[in-house]
Amino acid sequence: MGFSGFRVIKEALTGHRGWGPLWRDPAPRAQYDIVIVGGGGHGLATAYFLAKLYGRHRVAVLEKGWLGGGNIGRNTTIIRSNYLLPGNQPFYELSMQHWERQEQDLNFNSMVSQRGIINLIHSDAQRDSFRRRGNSMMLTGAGARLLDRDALRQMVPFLNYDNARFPIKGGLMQTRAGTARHDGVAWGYARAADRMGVDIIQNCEVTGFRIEGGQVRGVETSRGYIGAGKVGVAVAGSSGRVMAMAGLRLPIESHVLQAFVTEGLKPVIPGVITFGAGHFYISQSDKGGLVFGGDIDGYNSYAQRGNLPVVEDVAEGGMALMPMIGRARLLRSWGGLMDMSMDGSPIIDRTPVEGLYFNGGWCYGGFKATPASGHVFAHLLATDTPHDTATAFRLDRFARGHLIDERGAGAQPNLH
Amino acid sequence: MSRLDLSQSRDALIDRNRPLSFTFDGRPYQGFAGDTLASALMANGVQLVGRSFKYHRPRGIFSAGSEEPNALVTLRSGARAEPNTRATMVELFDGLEAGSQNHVGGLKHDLMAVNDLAAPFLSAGFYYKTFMWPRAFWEKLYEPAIRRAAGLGKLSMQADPDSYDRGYLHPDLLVIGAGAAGLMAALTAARAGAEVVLADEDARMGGRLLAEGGLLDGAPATQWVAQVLDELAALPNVRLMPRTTVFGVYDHGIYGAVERVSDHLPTPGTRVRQTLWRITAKRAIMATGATERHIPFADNDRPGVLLSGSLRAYANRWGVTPQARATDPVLIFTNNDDGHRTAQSLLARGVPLAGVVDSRSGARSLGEYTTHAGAMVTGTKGRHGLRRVQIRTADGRDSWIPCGVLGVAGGWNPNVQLASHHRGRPVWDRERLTFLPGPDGPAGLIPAGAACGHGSTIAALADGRRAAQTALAQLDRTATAPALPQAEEEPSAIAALWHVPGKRRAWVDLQNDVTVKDIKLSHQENMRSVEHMKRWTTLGMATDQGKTSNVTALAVMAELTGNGIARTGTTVFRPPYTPVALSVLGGGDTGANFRPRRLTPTHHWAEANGATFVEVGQWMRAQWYAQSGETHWRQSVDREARAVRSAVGLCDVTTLGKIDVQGPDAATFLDRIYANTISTLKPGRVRYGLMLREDGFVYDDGTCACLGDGHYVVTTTTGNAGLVFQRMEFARQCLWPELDVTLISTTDAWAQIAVAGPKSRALLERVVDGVDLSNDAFPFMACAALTVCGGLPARLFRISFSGELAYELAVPARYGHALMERLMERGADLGVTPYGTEALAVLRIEKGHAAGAELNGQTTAAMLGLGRMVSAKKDAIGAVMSRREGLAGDSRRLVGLQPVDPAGKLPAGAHLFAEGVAQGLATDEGWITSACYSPHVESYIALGFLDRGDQRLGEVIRCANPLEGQDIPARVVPAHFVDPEGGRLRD
Amino acid sequence: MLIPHPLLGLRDAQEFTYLGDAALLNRPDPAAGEAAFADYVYLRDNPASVHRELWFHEQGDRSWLVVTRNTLTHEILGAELARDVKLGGTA
Amino acid sequence: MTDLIPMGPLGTPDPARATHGALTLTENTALMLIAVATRPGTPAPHPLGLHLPGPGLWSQGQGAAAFWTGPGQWMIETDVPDHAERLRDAIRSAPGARLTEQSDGWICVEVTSDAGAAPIRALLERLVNLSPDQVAPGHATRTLLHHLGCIVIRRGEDHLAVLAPRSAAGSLWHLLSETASRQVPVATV
Repeated sequence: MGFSGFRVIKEALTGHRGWGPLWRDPAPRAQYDIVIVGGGGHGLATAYFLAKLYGRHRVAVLEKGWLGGGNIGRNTTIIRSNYLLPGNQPFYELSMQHWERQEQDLNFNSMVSQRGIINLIHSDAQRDSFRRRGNSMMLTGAGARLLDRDALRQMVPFLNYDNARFPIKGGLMQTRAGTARHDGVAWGYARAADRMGVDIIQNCEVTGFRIEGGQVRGVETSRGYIGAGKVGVAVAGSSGRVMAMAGLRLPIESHVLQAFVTEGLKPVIPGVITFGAGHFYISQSDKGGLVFGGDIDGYNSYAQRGNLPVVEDVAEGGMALMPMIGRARLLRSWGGLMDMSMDGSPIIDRTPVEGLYFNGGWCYGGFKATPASGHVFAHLLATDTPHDTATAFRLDRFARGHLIDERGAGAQPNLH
Repeated sequence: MSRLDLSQSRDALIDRNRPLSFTFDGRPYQGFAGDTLASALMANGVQLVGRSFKYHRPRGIFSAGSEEPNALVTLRSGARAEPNTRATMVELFDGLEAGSQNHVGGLKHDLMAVNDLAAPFLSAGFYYKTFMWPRAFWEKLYEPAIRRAAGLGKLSMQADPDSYDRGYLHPDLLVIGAGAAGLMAALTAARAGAEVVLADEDARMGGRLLAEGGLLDGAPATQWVAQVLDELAALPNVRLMPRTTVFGVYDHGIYGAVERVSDHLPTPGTRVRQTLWRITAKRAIMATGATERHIPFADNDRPGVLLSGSLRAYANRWGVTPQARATDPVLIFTNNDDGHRTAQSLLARGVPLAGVVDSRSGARSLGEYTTHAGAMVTGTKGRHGLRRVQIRTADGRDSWIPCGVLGVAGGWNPNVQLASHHRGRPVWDRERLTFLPGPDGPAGLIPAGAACGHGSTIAALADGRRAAQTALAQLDRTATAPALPQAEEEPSAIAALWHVPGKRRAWVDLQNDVTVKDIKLSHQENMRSVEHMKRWTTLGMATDQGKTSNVTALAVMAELTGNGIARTGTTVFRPPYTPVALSVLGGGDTGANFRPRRLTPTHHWAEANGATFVEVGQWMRAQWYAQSGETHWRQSVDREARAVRSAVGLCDVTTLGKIDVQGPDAATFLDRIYANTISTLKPGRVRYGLMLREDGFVYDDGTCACLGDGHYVVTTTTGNAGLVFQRMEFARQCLWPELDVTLISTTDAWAQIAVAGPKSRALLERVVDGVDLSNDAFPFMACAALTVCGGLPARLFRISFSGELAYELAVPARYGHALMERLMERGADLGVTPYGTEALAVLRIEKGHAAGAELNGQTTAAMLGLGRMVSAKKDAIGAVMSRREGLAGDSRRLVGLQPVDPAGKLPAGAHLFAEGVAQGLATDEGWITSACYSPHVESYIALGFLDRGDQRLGEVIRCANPLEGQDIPARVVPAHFVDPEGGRLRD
Repeated sequence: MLIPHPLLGLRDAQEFTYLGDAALLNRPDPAAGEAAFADYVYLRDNPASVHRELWFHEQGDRSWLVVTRNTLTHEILGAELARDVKLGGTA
Repeated sequence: MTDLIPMGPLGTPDPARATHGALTLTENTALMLIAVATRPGTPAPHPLGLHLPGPGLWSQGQGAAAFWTGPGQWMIETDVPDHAERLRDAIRSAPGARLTEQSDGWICVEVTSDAGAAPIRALLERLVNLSPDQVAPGHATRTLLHHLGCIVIRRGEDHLAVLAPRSAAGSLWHLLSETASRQVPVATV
């Protein structure tokens, strides 16, 4: 039975006896048409779209821990489609369009909230480059607004406008951007996929690929061998580890990104604000916590925890941007495992191994991409051709020189 | 008032001779020095102190420490207002103001309390199931309502007025926690001569020894504590840090700690409010003690219900108990002996006792009070404060016991958090029914005392000494073990009781209003892994981080799954241990000094001459020099640019990076750094150089001057100075260490001033000491070391960014200011004019020189029209990759653009389209990189990258700027608007 | 983190900037061609274990170091001057 | 001799000076700095017999001092102009040694204590993340001070010198005087 306000009331009056499991815990079958490795947002979304749009129901999602336990449950929940390059922008706009239908498509409230995102401008040169980006957004229908200082001050009066080391001169805003409840996204996809027959198998770690004659046959797991016609890998920070089992090296390094949340406070911050000069971005959750973050720690890491200098650096950025948050207290910090690619953009492509497909290199932009990533990866798995919005995310673009380098930082992941 | 009278609490640690007045919700009260806000409120009979997060249930003080879930207040007012502050951790000071939070209307009559009536609808995860129709209503209606209701305290919205600083300590041993174990550990290590830091979150050291009221060596334990602290304080190798919370364990023995330097004072005065310490310790001892857990039962959240050990602490340390009236009797509910110790303490202090309800059949009283063995608490009454408690006796009979306070003793959870900060999991101990620090904790962190299950005083003392000896041994120090004081045994004999079964709501997480029912629903909906349960119910996500609820909750879940607690496991503990103010984490300068700023040698001169400054990387540069009568920056910039084209201008270009390259292999080295050849450069000559990244994209450009054999000066762009130096060192040390070459940055050593314009030679001839500057003697791209102004050593380079006859003159930085003045004075009749970065930009755009906007890391040499500079004859960084199909095949080229309508404006950042095409990313042919008004061309001009631009000169294209509603026709022209042949700069 | 500088002892990692895999010492011969350079510039082993990596002591003595560090635990097993590693041919 | 009038890094004709409790900060404008570099691995030169010390160290000689800045690299300090000239000549004539003039590249602030080592130690505790032995007398090293790259030289128990890039003089002075001016809180039991 579906979720609805009426159902909530009915259950409330009958002692909540009617609520069933959000998803089954099936035992793995011997063979699936498609096995998705990774029960995070992207893997679950891929399974959902395979069933929903491409009629593939003999699909399994294998998760080594508990579903939604990776970056989907460990991020700052920002959704946006404010990219510069043609290789990226249409894809993220597709994602934004999915976000705008999320609740209705999934019958699950993942609390998509389009309260807007503002990238602050600190110099004329930056305004010029933001204008170029804003125009890319306009040209894909994503929408954008260039705010001058006064308009910005009207919107967010609490920033440090008058005594700043990096003066605030305006901002580039996408009003359709915002946040979503990260766990709710994973659970919504899991529940919807499960209801369409997808087997979500938790505590099932892939320990190897069975490859015969350059063709993948299935995966070895902690719960035994599972046969598969095709295998799609969507394991974010574990990409290097998992693909190495198939003998592949990737243009990816795994890094740690810390994120932070404060104690609950009454509403103060309307949307999402990003402060490039100070390496700081912030929003406020519906529960009242200020959710913020900054740069990655900057060194290869699988530890899923960061160090103090970045904590201080991020807090300094916050204090410089909005000194009024000083007496708010940091409640929790955590470290996510980022698969940082060599040009800062993702890879969604076939691999040299027949039947093995890869989805990764999301850097710290994976959350906002979740719906589109699932959609285009499902498209690739189902049709063996890249989705129109994802033709640039090829694995060979590095060797051939067709890079998608938004920042122009070059082949150094910790600069993207 | 329920302050215990003097005779009965003679050893309470408050100073009755120092009364302090304070207000709570505007009402005046009085407490004493040594009180916390919580103990002072109790002393004044205040039971109702707050409201719960979700149901807005009335709440009272629940604990005596940092685990407090209920008593959250907003401390102080105005810009110093501090929301969500635990009353249990606030030291009372005279004039303290505190207010309750999270209610509409008064605390007593909170209108939001209606939520409690709606509780059945607000079950775990309910919001994921509704608020979805109609779609538009989420942002407009539901979410704003939820946001308003959520949150706890309010921010003042004013900047924090206090100051904060940072410090770094490097002790041999950091002891975290100054209770029995910590004190013993510190004493052992200190006597062995180790550098010791002893930190405790409490203002007063001693931990539970201050709360137990027990004896050590026959005297009150507080006396032993005082003796030990006196000895430690006297030792030079010991640093005592009270009011200091170690909040996080980081890599390689680094600990984050916050010292609350002056939070116990009305205002910090000249001191900082707090200090952030980064403590690098060779070893650390985690003597963080334990936190008591409660036992959920029906309506267990009323004011007056609190932890038994805290009740004991209030009685012994502060001489207070939390009844509304001193005559109200106190009841204890326990599943172990500790509850009886509270009963003993209360009896000893003359507190009326209603007895002890002990879930263990066969439990016995340890004093003159009734014990209901095998009984359980099954309900409570009392709207704003406890009045009656219902118990079910062993034989199943229900009865109501009148009482004002109920102390709950469910056993103790070791504070293992720090040991799990590196993601090591605690392990379950079936004996003690607790989680203990796991074996895979942070390297160098040694748990001790109650924090690893040695909870009794005597065991904690011994274990603290053991831990110190272990640490010292690892540091190769021999320790003589101090004798342990005598103490009596304190058995626990705990029998598992995680919650009292029943139909009514029994709270597990008091602050977030998570009940046993919610956990059952979570289980029913297959949210069974602890992480799913936590996220579905929000258990443990409140400001108390689940200190009093996590273990109980997963015990309940284990019961439901039948998996057992060990297999159910815990959630991950992450920093901070307790919440930390952002102002101390981001301490130090937040305003204009947030980051260092670099000033040019002529900065003060520019200031005095009306310059407006702009941040360029770390630097402040003069943007333009407004003259009287100029009302718009454009007037100043146009004047400055014209002056350079017609006479002579001066611009401080010190900010360009300067790297001194010396050594016999310098030329070979530079050939590999630059895409073009340098080795053919002769002394006294300068060459333009292009640097690529190894991936083949343009990285930086600048000039390379040969000052003599094996001696070069490389200049970089302002923004890349540091990075270029780093990459050059990489090449020197990591790629070609066999080359004999050394690099020294000299950016700051020289003040460098661009002297540009047709009259620049005439001006320079007036300052250089007897050097022939004629075109033949000192041609374009010449350089020389010479002297100026009567013997001042200088370097002169004939290079041009503006396209005019131009030079750059470098003198030792301390003379930059004076040189500027001298050039202005000597050039007065030539119309010499200082110009800023805006005019500089205009001049270089007119000349078509690439700068930051063109060198953005996404462009190839070919795009810049410099493809031929990439030598195929030699190895250089980036040469090979620049030939990749994707780069070689990129047909976009740098072009000039002029609006078809001479009055038209060209915006940088506009995208370029052929006339008449449908504008979209598919038809996008490039973008405008830089644009300005050109006083020389007398219209707007721009540079941009256009697909096949080199073959489209004369074509009219569209500059689309939909962001600002513009679509401007412009003509494609060559990328240099002045002197295309370059005659001017060569004459 | 603390980097055990071979000349200066334990130093705060904040003084350093990080580049990445020490394989960047092994720049191919220009004759090796594009494919070899593409591997060199872009492909990484990215191990979840011991990792040899390049750190630059930018706010120190400007030495490039090869640090051997476990990316799972952050434990550091050693550090050498990159120059010595390169000249010793042990990269 | 030029008639141009030099200006200090802080933009003041005279050296800046400030006292905060036991600590006195003085801008040292007389200091001349000469960078010496040799090929790493080759023996260090001894210009005019001046000893060029090993990693992390600072050593004082006749009329000049020197500290290590990197493998094969040192900085020589002197406040005697003629001596500086002789040193330059000596370095130029030393085989394989390279000289780079740095006198104008840095601001140098001398921090002295009239209450012994304690105030200096307390200041260092709040300036740099270096262990006491790394900043003991006779040590010098480049490190980070509140986001600013500096060189700290411990000239004596009660004497510290801090060098920062000349362009950042204002920021250095600000952070040193701010930090020094803050009373170091005394932990009370």
